[in-house]
Amino acid sequence: MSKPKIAFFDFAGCEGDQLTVVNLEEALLDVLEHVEIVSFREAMKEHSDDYDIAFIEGSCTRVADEARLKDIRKNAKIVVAIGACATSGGINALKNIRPLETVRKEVYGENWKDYDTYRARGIGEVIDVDYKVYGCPMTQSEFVKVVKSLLTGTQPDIPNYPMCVDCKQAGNVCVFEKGQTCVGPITRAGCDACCVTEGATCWGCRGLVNDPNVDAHKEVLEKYNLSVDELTKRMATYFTNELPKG
Amino acid sequence: MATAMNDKSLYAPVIATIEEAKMLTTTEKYFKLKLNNGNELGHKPGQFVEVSVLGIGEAPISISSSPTQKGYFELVVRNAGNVTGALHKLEAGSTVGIRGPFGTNFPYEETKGRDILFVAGGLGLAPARSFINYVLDNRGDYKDVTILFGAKSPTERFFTDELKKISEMKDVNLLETVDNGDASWTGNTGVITTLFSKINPNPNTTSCVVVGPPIMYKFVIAEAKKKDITDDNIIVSLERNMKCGVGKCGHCQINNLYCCQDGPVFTLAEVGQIPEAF
Amino acid sequence: MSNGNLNIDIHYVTRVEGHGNIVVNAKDGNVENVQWQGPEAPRYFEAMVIGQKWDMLHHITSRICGICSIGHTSASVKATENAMGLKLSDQSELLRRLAIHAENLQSHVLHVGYLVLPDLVGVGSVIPLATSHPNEVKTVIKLHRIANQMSDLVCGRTIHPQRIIPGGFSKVPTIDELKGLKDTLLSAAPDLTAVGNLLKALAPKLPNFTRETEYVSLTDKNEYALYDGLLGSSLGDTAPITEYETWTNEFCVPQSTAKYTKRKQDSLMVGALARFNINHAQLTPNAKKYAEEIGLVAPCYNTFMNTVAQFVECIYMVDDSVRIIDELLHRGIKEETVEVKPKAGRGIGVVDVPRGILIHDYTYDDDGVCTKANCIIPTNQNHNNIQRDMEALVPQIVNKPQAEVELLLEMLVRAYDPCISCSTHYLKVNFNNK
Amino acid sequence: MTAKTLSKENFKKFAENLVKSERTIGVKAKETKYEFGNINNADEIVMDYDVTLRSPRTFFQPPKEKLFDFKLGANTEIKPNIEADPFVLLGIHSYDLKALNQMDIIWDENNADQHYKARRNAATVIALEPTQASEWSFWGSMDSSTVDKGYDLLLTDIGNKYYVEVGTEKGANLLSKYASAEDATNDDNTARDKVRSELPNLCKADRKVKCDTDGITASMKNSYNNAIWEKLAEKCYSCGSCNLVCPTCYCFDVKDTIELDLATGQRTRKWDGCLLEPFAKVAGDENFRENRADRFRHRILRKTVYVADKLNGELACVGCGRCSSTCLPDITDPVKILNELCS
Ligand SMILES: Cc1cc2nc3c(=O)[nH]c(=O)nc-3n(C[C@H](O)[C@H](O)[C@H](O)COP(=O)(O)OP(=O)(O)OC[C@H]3O[C@@H](n4cnc5c(N)ncnc54)[C@H](O)[C@@H]3O)c2cc1C
Ligand code: SF4
Ligand code: SF4
Ligand code: SF4
Repeated sequence: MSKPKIAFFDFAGCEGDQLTVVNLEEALLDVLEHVEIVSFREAMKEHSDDYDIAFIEGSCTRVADEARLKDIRKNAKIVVAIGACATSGGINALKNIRPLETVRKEVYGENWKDYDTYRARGIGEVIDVDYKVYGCPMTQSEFVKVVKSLLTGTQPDIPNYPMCVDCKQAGNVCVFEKGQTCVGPITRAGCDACCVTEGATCWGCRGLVNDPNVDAHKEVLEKYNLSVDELTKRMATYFTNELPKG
Repeated sequence: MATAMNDKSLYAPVIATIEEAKMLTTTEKYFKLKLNNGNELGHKPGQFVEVSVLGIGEAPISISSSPTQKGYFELVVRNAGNVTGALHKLEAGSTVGIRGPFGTNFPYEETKGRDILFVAGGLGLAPARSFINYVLDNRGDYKDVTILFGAKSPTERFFTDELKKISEMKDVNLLETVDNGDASWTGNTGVITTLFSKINPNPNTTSCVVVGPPIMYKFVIAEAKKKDITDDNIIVSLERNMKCGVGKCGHCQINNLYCCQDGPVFTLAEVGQIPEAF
Repeated sequence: MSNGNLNIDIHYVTRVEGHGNIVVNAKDGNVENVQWQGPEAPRYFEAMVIGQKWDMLHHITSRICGICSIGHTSASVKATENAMGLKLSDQSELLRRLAIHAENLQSHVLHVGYLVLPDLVGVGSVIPLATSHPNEVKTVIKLHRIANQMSDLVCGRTIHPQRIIPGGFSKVPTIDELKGLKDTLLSAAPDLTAVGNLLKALAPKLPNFTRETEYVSLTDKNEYALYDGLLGSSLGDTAPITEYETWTNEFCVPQSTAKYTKRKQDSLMVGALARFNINHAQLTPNAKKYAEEIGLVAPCYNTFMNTVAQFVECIYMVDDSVRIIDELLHRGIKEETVEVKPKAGRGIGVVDVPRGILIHDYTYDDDGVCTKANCIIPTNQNHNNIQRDMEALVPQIVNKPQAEVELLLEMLVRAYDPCISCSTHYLKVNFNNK
Repeated sequence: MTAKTLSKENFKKFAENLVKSERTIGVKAKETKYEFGNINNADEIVMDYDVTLRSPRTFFQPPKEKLFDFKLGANTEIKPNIEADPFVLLGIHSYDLKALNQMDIIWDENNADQHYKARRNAATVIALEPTQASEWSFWGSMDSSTVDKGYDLLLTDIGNKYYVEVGTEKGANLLSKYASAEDATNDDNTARDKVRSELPNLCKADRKVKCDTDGITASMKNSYNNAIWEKLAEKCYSCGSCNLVCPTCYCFDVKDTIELDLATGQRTRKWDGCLLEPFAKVAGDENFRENRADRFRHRILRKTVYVADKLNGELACVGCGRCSSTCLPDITDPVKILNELCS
């Protein structure tokens, strides 16, 4: 069997997910035993449009990106969205919570119209996506897991339960016990709650778990003295495009 | 005690080789297997094994062959996900991991001398077959034997050669139906419960064995009850999520019962009142 | 030979962060058009943070760039700290410096080893290098991994760090971890030498191109400035960071979503070469020795030597990290709690990150909610210099075959190690030079 | 068996010797809380803690545990991983030991789990009667303030010394090897009895289960269709925190991982929880406990009815209060639920 050809693409994002791939170090060489990378702008000059699997990082933030995305979809047998920006709009979607014109004028002043942009969205809103690797950035282990799934033709086992599970398994003190708040109880697990383990709180970068109990969490956050505005902002950091409207 | 077990760990399988593999329908594949250590599996009709494709995972699969067949055992696997999908890619000569046999069995001893009514829906024929074939191989031990088999469509019927043979047997009453027929189909159409109007089991002497998809039970049980078959004599085989097969992982619990240990074969008397059973 | 006819349209320079295009047209040796374009999708960070609370800003602005996320986080928390009058403990100051070293080291090794070396060896990426130069590639990987381990240990993660918070650190490494890190860094000496020797052997392949320009970096009388200092110029003057706006006059140009900058001269350059030119005297002996051996002498006006300057800094950063760790070990490490009482004010945070000076400038209201933000990104300061360099370089090479010209221009861009996706957002807008 | 005493000073020496020579797991501070962990220095040990974040089951059924390694190929190899490095578990509170005793039964019945048993046999258990109760503890109401089996040594703080009940030969040997203990006197016995009798009162007055433990199972059996489950579960995150911190939860998930060589790998098991949405799901997306309320009820009934059945009627809630404290919406507290449902 010939090696599947893979390509990396990026849209609006910080390239942290592609860096995560580079950071695989020796494991990347192991991956290369099984796949052929035909396009990876961040790391190589060669490029080919003949690929089987496309890994796409970043959000779609302007009409012009849509055509490029559709081309990639046409060329690829399998499209994998990597990182929060691509799976849900990620941090980029924060700009969606304020009026677009205000946002554009704040940054580019009177020239704001010269710089094309629209509501930041995950690429799944533009093209069909076969797999999603969540996280900001995605974790190395989940990326490798998905690669192995692609190689073995199975569905990767991506958790569908809240971050609290990872946190309890890691033995963390709940941030609520420390007078802080987080959105872990409605966030999809799978990162070993790394941010909480490192002394921060869960910001929600892996997106909402399926069937999140958002109302219950709003109530809890209010109980912990978060103002409605703060609460909305906390939820907006990564959930803007995922939360039910209204 | 289970025979296909690693003596160091409950959870480590032993290796079995696929002697024969063939597609029965577009979604069901048949496997004939032999344990590499030469042991007989030694199962009873209705029991299941945990089948491993190492690196992918493990899935509980009912043993489809009767223990009267020696030297091998048979499975029928529907492609439903990762493990079953990986199994579908395997051909004769490949190896798989096996643990088992596990669980309770159909009451093949207790029902000797009685009439047996099998009601099998779709894939339910696979586990039912272990008992059906046992009965056929010990035909003298049982009285009237009736088999009701329902499939969604004619193309989803499997073991058709065997069904044909059975249909030719004088001492077995086989009734089939499909939910939706096609041009080739001349038999009954309609859901499996429609076959009940064609039979007349004796409630005092009949044991009714029901195996099929979760949705089927409620309706079939109601029909069996209408025929006055008692809860003791309605026997079901239930499916649950199972991760260990040995009563530890907790996934298969039906309220207080462990489907893998207390089941998968239950009488309605045991589970009829249990809210989570159906 | 191209006979002086060039039609170059490089759609996305590869092996750089973000999307950048090169367009060059020349006819019969006359250069008609030279353009460095930044078509990256704009991301509007300065607008995203408006209305956000002080404890969210570093998390959000970290996402400006995955490669220098430690730098962005550091600049961000420094801005918040300055706005709220928070003072860091000595321990936190040391750890912050270690964090910046970790990131600069990671980024430089990546740039020198994965992005530039292939050009010097004449291949398209590090992947064929892994076959042709397996030992060298393994050594580069090893150094890169050590840098990442250092980030993990100090910052909690390599990309988008979690431990760096306004006021200090939410978690600190243990003594044992620091001891282990020191051993690892010391054990990396032969690896640094090996990569250094390879670079020395290949350095003659770096084009000899000079264009005098102004260099800007942080500068400090006590140390080779990275984490803190004054704004300093190769023209000799310095200024407190509060004056950054007059040093980084930004202006919009139509070909780019990134803004351009200039100061006293037509353009300016920031980054490793700028730091070397301004602060070389404060390097460690090891770093100085290597610079001398490879022929990097200040002032150096050859942009291509930026890569060499980066490697000199790698040597410096390993040395200085060991020094910092020794100091931490000597002092002992303790968990510190940080209490922040938000208050209104404006704060500017600056660090010199892999690609140059990075500035975050926030204004907060009484509740610690951000009302105004400005982020000045190093690559953004370099765009104008890239354009000017190209304008100077193309006429010198206009008669070379097109492929060669393309390669040289790509190498030029790569020498800057640009971070294009992070350079696509500004707040303060001057349209004077439109 | 015999009873000894150890002055606090001698206990300190004992702990120091222990830490030097044996792999010792004890309680230490973690931020504002306590946790069990490897002790490298006797000074880290905390003996007057209230409760630990996670239960000691971590050391008998780790959060993630390799069951076996495998190697694919012409001759597939399977290598079970049984971990049995001896260790001393120091300072496990009575209620947690009661839970451990229950787990001994659960893991042993029908099919004995070799992985659990190996670790259990490798452990020397030095139990400790609590001197503090957390604000959520209610072991005083659950017959768990003391235990009468499962320990090698059992310590009771009787003021300036520990009363040491020797439970096994193993315990006796440990003591004689590392400590200079004295025989317990009649006064010591009296002091210890007094401390014991007052243990239940360490739990706060409002942390009492009002009904008799004997009646709980019967009452809970009758409450299957009570509206309480729906009402409380409305706020449930399905986060499983209540499962994961509980000393008597033992459910697990099993996963295969394959290395990038696609030839070697492991099968592991991982803590799971019946509150999690996918727990009872099967292929084809049929979920046998689809509603939050079904899952929520299942946990409480497991503790009070289903698992209790396997334990000769002993309740599988020992009153540690961990689930109560971990549940952010504050719906899962057994005290509130039992007091509402049991008459
Ligand atoms: C007692 C019993 C007998 C069975 N007999 C047969 C049979 O003869 N033929 C047949 O094709 N199928 C049978 N099944 C169903 C079969 O086990 C599932 O289809 C299979 O587990 C799906 O696993 P998968 O990895 O292919 O699917 P995935 O959806 O990828 O499975 C994901 C995970 O969920 C678990 N899971 C999903 N569905 C089930 C399920 N129904 N039961 C237990 N665990 C599940 C698996 O353990 C797996 O880890 C039986 C199930 C039980 C409980
Ligand atoms: S803990 Fe939360 S914010 Fe951090 S990586 Fe995981 S999902 Fe993202
Ligand atoms: S009861 Fe509480 S702790 Fe348990 S799953 Fe629900 S919300 Fe989580
Ligand atoms: S149910 Fe709650 S209180 Fe009871 S033992 Fe479990 S965690 Fe402790």
